[in-house]
Amino acid sequence: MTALLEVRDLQAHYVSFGGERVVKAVEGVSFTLEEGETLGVVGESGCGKTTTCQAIVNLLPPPGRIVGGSIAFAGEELTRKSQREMRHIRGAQIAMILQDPMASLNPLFSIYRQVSEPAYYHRALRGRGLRERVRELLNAVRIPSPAMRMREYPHQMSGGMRQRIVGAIALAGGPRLIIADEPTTNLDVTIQAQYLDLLKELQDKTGVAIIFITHNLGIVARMCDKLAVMYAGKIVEAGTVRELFNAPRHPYTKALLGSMPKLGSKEKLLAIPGHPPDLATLPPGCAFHPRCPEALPTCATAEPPEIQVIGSWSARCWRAEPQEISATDATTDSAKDIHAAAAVGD
Amino acid sequence: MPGIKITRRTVLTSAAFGATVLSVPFVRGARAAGGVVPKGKMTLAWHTNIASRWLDPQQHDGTASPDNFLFAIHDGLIKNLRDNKYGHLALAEHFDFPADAKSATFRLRAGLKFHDGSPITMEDVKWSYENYRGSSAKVLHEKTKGVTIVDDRTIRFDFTEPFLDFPILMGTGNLCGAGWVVPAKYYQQVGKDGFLQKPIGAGPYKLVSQVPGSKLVLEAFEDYYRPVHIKHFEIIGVPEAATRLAMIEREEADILYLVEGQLIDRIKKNSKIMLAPVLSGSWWLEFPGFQDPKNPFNDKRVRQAVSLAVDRKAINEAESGGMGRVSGNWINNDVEDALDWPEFEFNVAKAKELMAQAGHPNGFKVDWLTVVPNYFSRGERVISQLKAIGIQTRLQTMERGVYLKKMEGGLKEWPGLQIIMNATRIGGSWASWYEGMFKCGGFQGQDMICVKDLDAKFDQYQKSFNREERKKLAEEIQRGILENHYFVPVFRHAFVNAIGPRIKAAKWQDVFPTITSGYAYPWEDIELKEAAAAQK
Amino acid sequence: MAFVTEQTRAALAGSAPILAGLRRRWLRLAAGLPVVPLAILIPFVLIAVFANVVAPYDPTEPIPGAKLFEPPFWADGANPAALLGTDFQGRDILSRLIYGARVSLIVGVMGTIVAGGVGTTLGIMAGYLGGWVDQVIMRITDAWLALPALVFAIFLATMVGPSMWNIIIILGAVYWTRYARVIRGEVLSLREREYVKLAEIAGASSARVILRHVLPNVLNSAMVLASLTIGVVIIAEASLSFLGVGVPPPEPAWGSMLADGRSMLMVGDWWLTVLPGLCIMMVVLATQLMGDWLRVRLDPQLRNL
Amino acid sequence: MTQFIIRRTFYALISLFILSVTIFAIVRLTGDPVTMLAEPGARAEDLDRLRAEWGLDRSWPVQYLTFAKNVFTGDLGKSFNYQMPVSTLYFQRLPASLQLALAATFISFIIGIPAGLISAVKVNSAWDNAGKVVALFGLAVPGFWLGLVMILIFSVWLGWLPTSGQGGILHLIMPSVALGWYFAASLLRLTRSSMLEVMRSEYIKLARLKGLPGYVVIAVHAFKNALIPVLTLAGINLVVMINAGVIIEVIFAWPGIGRLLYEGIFQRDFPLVQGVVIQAGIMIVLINLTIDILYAYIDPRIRLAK
Repeated sequence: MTALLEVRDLQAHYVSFGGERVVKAVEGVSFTLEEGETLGVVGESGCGKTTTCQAIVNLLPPPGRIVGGSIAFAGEELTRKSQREMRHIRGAQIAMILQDPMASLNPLFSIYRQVSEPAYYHRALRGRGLRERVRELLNAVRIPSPAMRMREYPHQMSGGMRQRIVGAIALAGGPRLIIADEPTTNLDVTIQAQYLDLLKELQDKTGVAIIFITHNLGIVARMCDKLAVMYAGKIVEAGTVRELFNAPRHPYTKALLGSMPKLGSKEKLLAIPGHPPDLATLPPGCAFHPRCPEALPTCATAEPPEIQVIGSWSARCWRAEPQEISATDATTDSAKDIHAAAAVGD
Repeated sequence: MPGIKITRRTVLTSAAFGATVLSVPFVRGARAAGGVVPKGKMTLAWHTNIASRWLDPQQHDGTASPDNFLFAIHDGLIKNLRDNKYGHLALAEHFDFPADAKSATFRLRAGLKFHDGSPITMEDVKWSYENYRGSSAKVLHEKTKGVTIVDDRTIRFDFTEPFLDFPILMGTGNLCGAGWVVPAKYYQQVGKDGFLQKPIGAGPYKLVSQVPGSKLVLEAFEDYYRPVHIKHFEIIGVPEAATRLAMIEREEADILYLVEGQLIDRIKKNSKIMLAPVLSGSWWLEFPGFQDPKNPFNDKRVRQAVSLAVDRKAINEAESGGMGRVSGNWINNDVEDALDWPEFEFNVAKAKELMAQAGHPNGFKVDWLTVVPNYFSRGERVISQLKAIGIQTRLQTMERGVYLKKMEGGLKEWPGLQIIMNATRIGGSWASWYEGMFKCGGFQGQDMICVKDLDAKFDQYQKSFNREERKKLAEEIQRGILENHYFVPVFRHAFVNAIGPRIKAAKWQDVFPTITSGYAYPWEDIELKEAAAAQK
Repeated sequence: MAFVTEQTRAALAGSAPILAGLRRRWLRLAAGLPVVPLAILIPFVLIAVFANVVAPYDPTEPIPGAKLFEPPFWADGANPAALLGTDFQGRDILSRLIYGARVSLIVGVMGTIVAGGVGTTLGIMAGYLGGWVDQVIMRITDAWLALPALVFAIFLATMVGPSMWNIIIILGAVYWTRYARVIRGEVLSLREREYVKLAEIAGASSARVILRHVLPNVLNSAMVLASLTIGVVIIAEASLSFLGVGVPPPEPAWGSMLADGRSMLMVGDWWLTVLPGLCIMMVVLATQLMGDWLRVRLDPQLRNL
Repeated sequence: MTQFIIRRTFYALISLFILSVTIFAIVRLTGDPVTMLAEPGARAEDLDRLRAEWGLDRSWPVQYLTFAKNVFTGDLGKSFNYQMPVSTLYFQRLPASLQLALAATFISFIIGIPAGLISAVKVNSAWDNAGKVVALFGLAVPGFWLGLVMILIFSVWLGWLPTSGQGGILHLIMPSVALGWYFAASLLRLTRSSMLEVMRSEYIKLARLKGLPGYVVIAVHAFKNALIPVLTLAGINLVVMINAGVIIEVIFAWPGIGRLLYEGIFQRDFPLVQGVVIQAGIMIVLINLTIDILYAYIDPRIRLAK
């Protein structure tokens, strides 16, 4: 059986005016996602998370372009599809939830119009059927009195309600994959938790796969099955959430986990020292080596290969080694802490 | 006194002369006996906006603008027409101005009507005169002892002292509006503001509608006592000269006022358009503050050198297409009591010699030369001519309102060493020119000129009731100015108008016959060509 | 959020990264310059600078022996001495166009600098100092917007007399308001930025904060506005000439050449106005395109990289 | 909200006060309407009579107070030249100016908005550049020159259009093109930046992600939003065109308010200039006030800040 989404060696670059500056936002990213699965993608701002997702739906903002690799969705190659063909994928097969619920809704159109559009264009619903569908969707995302609310406009809604409406829009076309790009960043903590619960519930109900882009590892712990850690356009470590949280192999993953506040600790947020690199002028060797506390001399000269740790667990680090079968499997203390932290939120 | 007889005769002769000159249209009028049917439409492109107050003779501002409109809508007892400067009989069929100048009697034509059909009564004439509040109202009212209605067609004005200027004021459309008759009852009924919205007069054209400021739609008044040839008459305010030209080119306008001097040569070659270069105001150079001994222009030789260095012919050629007049006097020669003066010499060598004698062999620097706005190009020409005798200067440009304000402000507004190229309009009397432009305290003379002995002579002139004496004084004063080069006359420019192909005219004077005005009145005499008249 | 602290730390380190960023931005400008606008502007600027070398005649003096209104070289009866003909004083049109480039560019650039200087200063003062200063400046700005430029131009011409430099002052006085408004808005949002706040907390004086933190950051917007204003000022000068209050003769500004020759358009001597008109059009178009390009480059709000 | 409106209204009144004092003073500093009539034939006594009749013999503060008091009662004074109330004149001329301004707005729309759209959607393409050059042309030539060249070509040479004046639709074409083209450039810029901004917005991303057809995203979702600032600008432009279309109205002998103002300035018709400027000021202030209130209504953050 083919995976729902299989991304192989994806490369997406931004080429600025005249081509004198090339930003390699995504450089050789590969991952797979099965039906109904949830993948978390984490990394600092500008590491290529968002670009990867935009590449999947073939909506890179100019001057961005996919320059290599393949994206197979349910066995179909998306990189070779025209914009017109992609249109029938977007909204219908792959939906996306954007960062900012306040800004994701068009202030000049009614809720009804905005929620109904995917169903109108992809499911050819009209009139009463369409209205019924919108009501169902609003019900599903727990909008009270949907018949009345759908005549209203975004500015009449609270932030949490708007994000739920964005969720309803994502579901409207009946997609098999939802890409959620930091969907809860702008929500306050209680609403975040409610929203995540809602997403989880909807996933259970519809069996949709989700890619969760975030820099909040708490959310990953709570929502995801698999995790990919990105740094400077590459996936530096990927595996199941449990594996990575238990025994991260890549120093960057370790640093990320380390920067999370532990429950009950008085420590404030820790920053990873140094700046993320400029994607147009990457350092030679491993892109992380200038900030890496465990860097070896080779790190500065040669790029580390992808090392399969075990199963689907892989890491790009000179220090990483394949694991013996007898690896620990129990949830460690730190993983517990993480679950607890997730309950509170970021 | 013989002088007074002459004047009186002049008035009467003018009427007779007018009758002869006008014999052609009059014969036609008489033959038709009112049978001239006004036909067709004529459009005048007026060169500025149309100020509503110009439509009311009662508030004549004393400038040479209202007469264009007064001659269409209103009529006076006597008026300036063709080459009669002020005595042409209009509403009056007889005008008696006795030798002592202490009274004046008008007898009106029979059966005169206003546009609304009401008859013109003596009460209207009396009311119009007594309530007149425009330019010169004060002098008229002060000198008038009483206005008597003699019978239903005769009215007599009695004066407190001999009032020699009375016919000039009553009969010059671009000076004063007291002799222009408005319907008294209607005027009182609608008030002066209402009157401007819908003026009713006794002139050859009645107002049909207007867009205040930009358009007047007029129609021939069929009961006018002279034949009116064109049925519809529109006056449109078109401030932009190039647009006016395009209008006449397109036959959207039939007559336009004010063509720039530089265009004259070109339009001369255009067979469709006839130019009408009406001789207008005179231009001269003056030297504010020259009475100060430190001012180089204090030396008569320097002023004379300036006069010798000005190439008047070249300026006339360039600025008026040679259609102006290189005259000697700065007072228009067609103004009463203007002194005829020979043309000035153009002689740079002699000018240089005079400059050297005066101690300026290499000339000197003048801060500014300022010219009446917006005639900057003629100022530039004078500047480059003065370079020949070493007078270096720059052109100072100003907006018109600013210029007039500075002129009124007197010497303090013209610091340092300056030359002004000033000008005046057509018409008026020589005394009004002197008073306004030269005399100490006059509104453009202020403290800039101030020649005491001439001013004293002028006071004497104004007090005198003796025509001979006045004429002698007038000549002496003018000679004094010209011989001493207090003013350096340049030329009398042409106010160039254009006549479109639809108008019947063998020569431009057929359309612009009135020498005291730059405008095309009498409007009733203008005719369209047959084909144009037949146009819808 | 974890990574924000990094930026705050950078801000604490002082404004060095900002200045470096500015420098980088300017360096980046050098690449990918717009060809068409520069191909127009550079020759005009060179001609303006070297007008006295290039021009065959004195632009304010008639060519000796030439007639008035001689036609240009392509017409019959052209005078070989005057390539583009002569004007109403018998002056060489080519020379006047060449010197006109100088006058018009000086008017455009200096008028813009005056407007930009006054507007930017007042905008920064209003935005940074706030309170009653802001109120006074903004109320005057609002009132100014409704004031017809022509009235104002005549007023200033009365007060200071006509000359090219006074026209510059007049145009500056007319156009400063747009700078004041835009810059004030920018400053208001800048004040909310952390590095400005931190600098304030650290006790830097207002003058220092304005000079080191505010000014460099509003300069981009001012530059973009300036590039767009130059053309507007050149056109405004022409309009003032049309109304009779422009650069006084015999100074050869394109605007006054246009205004002086406009009646000749209707009698067939179109080149008198069309040639200066084309010059103005090319320069203004080029500056506008330059401005658009600068805007894309400098105004982060509108960059779409 | 009420407090916000009161505060903004108060500011607007202060601006109008500053405007009225400024215009009052500067028209008086630059000349004297009576002097404008001082030609030979006029006498000092006539001039004094006119000064008294026009109320110019009183001191400036007295004149200003009368003027300000009258403005509050809706009376803008009486024009010297027309001897008519300025407000009557203004409203007599308003239809002509409004007709021209609306036609010019239409022209500016059909030139500026498509060019702005193309420029935003197809950045740096040939279409973008062509559209830009066309839209900028109106700004790159002086209005009077454009007007006269059009008269030369379309009236004198081709004979298609009447040279000037108000009349049918044919009379409207040239003046509205000459006036509207100037404003097209600003519309182009605003349409483009506003479109670019909207296109970068999350809701347009979402609209694309919904799989809507491209034209629906651009023409319906984006354009409708981008139009708000554009319409705001068009509203302000309209007020400017009504009150300050001076040059175009002069060239085309259009009987509008701009020409009224032009004549008023050159004749030093103080009440006329003051009246038109104050009237224009009130319109501009009102439109700005409305915009401020509308925006505040949409965005609560503005309401709370200054």
